[in-house]
Amino acid sequence: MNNRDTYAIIFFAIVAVAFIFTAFNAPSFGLMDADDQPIDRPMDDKIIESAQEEVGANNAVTSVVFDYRGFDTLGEATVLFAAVAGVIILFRRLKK
Amino acid sequence: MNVFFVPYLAVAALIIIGLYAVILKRNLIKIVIGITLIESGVNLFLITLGFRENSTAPIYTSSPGGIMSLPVPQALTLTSIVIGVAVLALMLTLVIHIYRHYGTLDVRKIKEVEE
Amino acid sequence: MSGMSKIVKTMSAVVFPFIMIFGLYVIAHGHLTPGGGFQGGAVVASACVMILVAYGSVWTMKKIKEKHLSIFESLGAIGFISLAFFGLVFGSAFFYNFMANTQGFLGIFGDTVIPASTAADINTAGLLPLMNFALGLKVIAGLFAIVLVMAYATNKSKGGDKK
Amino acid sequence: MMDFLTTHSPALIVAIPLLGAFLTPLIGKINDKVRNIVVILFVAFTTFLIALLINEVATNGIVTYVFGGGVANIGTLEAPYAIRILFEIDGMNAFMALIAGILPLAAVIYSWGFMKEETGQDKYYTLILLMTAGMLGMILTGDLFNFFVFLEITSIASCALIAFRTDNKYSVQAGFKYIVISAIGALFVLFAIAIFYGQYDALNMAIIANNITYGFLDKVALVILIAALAMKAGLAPMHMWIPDAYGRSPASVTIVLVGATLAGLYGGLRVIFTIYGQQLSTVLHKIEEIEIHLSQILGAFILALAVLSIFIGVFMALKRSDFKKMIAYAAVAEIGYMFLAIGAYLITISSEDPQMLAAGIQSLKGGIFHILNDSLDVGLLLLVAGSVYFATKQTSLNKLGGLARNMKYTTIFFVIGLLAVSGMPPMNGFASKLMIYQSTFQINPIISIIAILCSIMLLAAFVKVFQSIFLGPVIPSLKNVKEVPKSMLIGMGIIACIIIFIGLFPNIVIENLVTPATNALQDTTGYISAITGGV
Repeated sequence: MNNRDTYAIIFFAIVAVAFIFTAFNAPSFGLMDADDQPIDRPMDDKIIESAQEEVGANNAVTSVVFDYRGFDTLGEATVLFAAVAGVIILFRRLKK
Repeated sequence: MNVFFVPYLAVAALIIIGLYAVILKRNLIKIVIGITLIESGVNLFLITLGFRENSTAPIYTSSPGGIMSLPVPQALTLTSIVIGVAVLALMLTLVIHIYRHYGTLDVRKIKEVEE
Repeated sequence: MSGMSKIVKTMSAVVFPFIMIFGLYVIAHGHLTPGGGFQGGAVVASACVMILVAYGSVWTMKKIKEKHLSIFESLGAIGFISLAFFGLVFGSAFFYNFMANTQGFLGIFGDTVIPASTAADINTAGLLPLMNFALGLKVIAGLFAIVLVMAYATNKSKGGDKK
Repeated sequence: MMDFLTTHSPALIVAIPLLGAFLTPLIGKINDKVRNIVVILFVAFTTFLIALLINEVATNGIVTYVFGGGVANIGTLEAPYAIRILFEIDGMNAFMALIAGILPLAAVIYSWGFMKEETGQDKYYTLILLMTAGMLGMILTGDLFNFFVFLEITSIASCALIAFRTDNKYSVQAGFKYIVISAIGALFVLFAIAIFYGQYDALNMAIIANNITYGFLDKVALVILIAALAMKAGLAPMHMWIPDAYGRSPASVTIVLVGATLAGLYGGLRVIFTIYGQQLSTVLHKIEEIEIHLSQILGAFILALAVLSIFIGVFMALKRSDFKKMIAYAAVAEIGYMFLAIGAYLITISSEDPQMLAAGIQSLKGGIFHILNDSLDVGLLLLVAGSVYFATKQTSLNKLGGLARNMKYTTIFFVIGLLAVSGMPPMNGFASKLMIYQSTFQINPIISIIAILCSIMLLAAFVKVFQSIFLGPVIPSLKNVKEVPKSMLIGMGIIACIIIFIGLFPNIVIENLVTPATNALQDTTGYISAITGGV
């Protein structure tokens, strides 16, 4: 047990307590108010309401993934592309 | 007393266990596992935020009707999972290389020589 | 690793087409049922990885090189970004879904959906199924390439692992 | 055609490098030369589009671009919300995009000669283009989750390139360190985004900034975001990855990595000044009559870490005997100067003394100007270090000497970079550092004096390097060293020309780029109302 370990444990303990404390203050789970009515979520409700009409897809998640947030999906595909390129470049032959 | 925070405690537990592995473990593979645990925690947090009581999946095909859970967190989690796979692949590649160079996965034996 | 026993090889060869078909089904119906390009692609890629585990990485590398997988991946990615560019050319913005709800455009995936209908009509959603196919191709090739390269590089029998 | 390009430039700036990255593996099958030319054309076209965008922002104010078409704000003026991903470009974004346009252009031209002997060039160029796209996406986006996705693209692509020389165990180690730190950082950014989403059901920065109430969870999110993004920007004490990553990666990668680091810094600025912009004047504590605002606490915190960064950077740079690592520590010190200016501005923001307010704004201007100057100065020095490595296969100061005789142009570029990085006239570093010194002197003379002294010590460190590498007797083993290929000289020349241009005419840059960026950063309501539609 050296100095570095002690600092690490203290840092870890502070972060752990902070996370548990945050968990107790998190937004209400289940999104239901006191009268058992769904809490209003304007962005998501709008998507559920208009996804079929606007995009024509029955699956609202797919219409979010490929239409409303399609640019994120392009980024996500790019991340995978970068990872494949990275893995191949790191296992390449070093001599020509 | 309401029990609405219980799912979030699971999130906090996953993240804390992951951080424990990253900060205090000495084995590179365990550090990698720790990062994937943090990632699972964050994904669980995202998907928990999208849950509505008594709701169905936001898919209209043969839907029984009623309220639907939120679609955006599901899409975000999907993106985050794929990103996690990419990061994991790259981390394991580097671990393989470190093992080839040093013959060990112990952080203490892998010391950078300062020049 | 020169592959596993004969039983494993035979069984994985038998199961392979079924997993493949299931994965392709998930890709094709991404806009109607749970699933999509990523999920279906992951299913098909795992079928390929099963073959890789059963037959060994050296055998698999003889059949298909990571170079070829990389080309397939590039093609999938180019297909995806081209569909986004088409939105720019034929529509008003990048990623504009110009094919949805338009019977006119070649009639592909252009059916109009009545709001709140629960019937599954595959000929809907415009660009979404096409994007699913492009991404599916990309994910299959990408994931399989990652596992193939890592398996081949750590293969002890060919002396790849120096240490 | 021009109109089409200008209207769609926000999307094209990210999409063109991405398309280039996807095409490179296919073109690489034809011919190496064709591939290099195509890559350079792709990056040059992106830089051209950035110029168009900057012009558009300068003439018409904030530009918004909605992916998938439609209007930005779906809701009403009172309860705005946005569904689709938005790019929102104000003066600050345009300014950062300029940096992210210049550095990759120099890098790909430089790579032509620098990477000639290496294998795996197809994937190398793919990853450089992906880094460029990721960086530009981080800078231009107006959507927090989109920011996270581009953050990951940048860190994955740069991690693979940092470990490019896999036969060197230190570069593999540097790559692993970088991916662990950036993966954890990015995950915590995502955690903070999830907190915002859970509270406000929004992912758009302007909408979140409009709705934010600064409750308990927002405080948690602020701490997490600042810690994670300061880690990405390399502020002490989270700077450990910078010396490794900068020191062990190929020089042409490092220069793009400088841009990626600064994109992290930009993210931090966006979080402080836009998302929490309306909350900066919140009174946190009240000790008798003195009110302590959020901005003052943040400012003091950033100021302390900035001074620490400058100290660590300068002293470690003096101690190191490895050329590239030394520059990396100098880069840490330079990042410290930027944060120093930002911290000084935050402290004065709630002051009632007009003189202090003016000093604060001057300081912010100096800090933002220094972002541009630092990227160019450190970039040029790193490219020179790469050239020295290319010619001699050495980076240790003890094994080098007398290179000025055989490498004249490289020596000239090094002198330019040396004077610029240590803030000597007539280079660009002087212009921005003078602004920082003057304004911080009004706020707190001690900090200003520390900053000046550290800058002088940085000069001393680099003069030592200059003497031991380029002057002195020629070491026998280095007798046959040749000047580096033309493409590398062009790459360094581009940056050197811009440095001298800014050094000679700093006012042109300050008026046309830095002042709009400063104004945009201060104008939180302007950023929000560009989306919500209010005035």
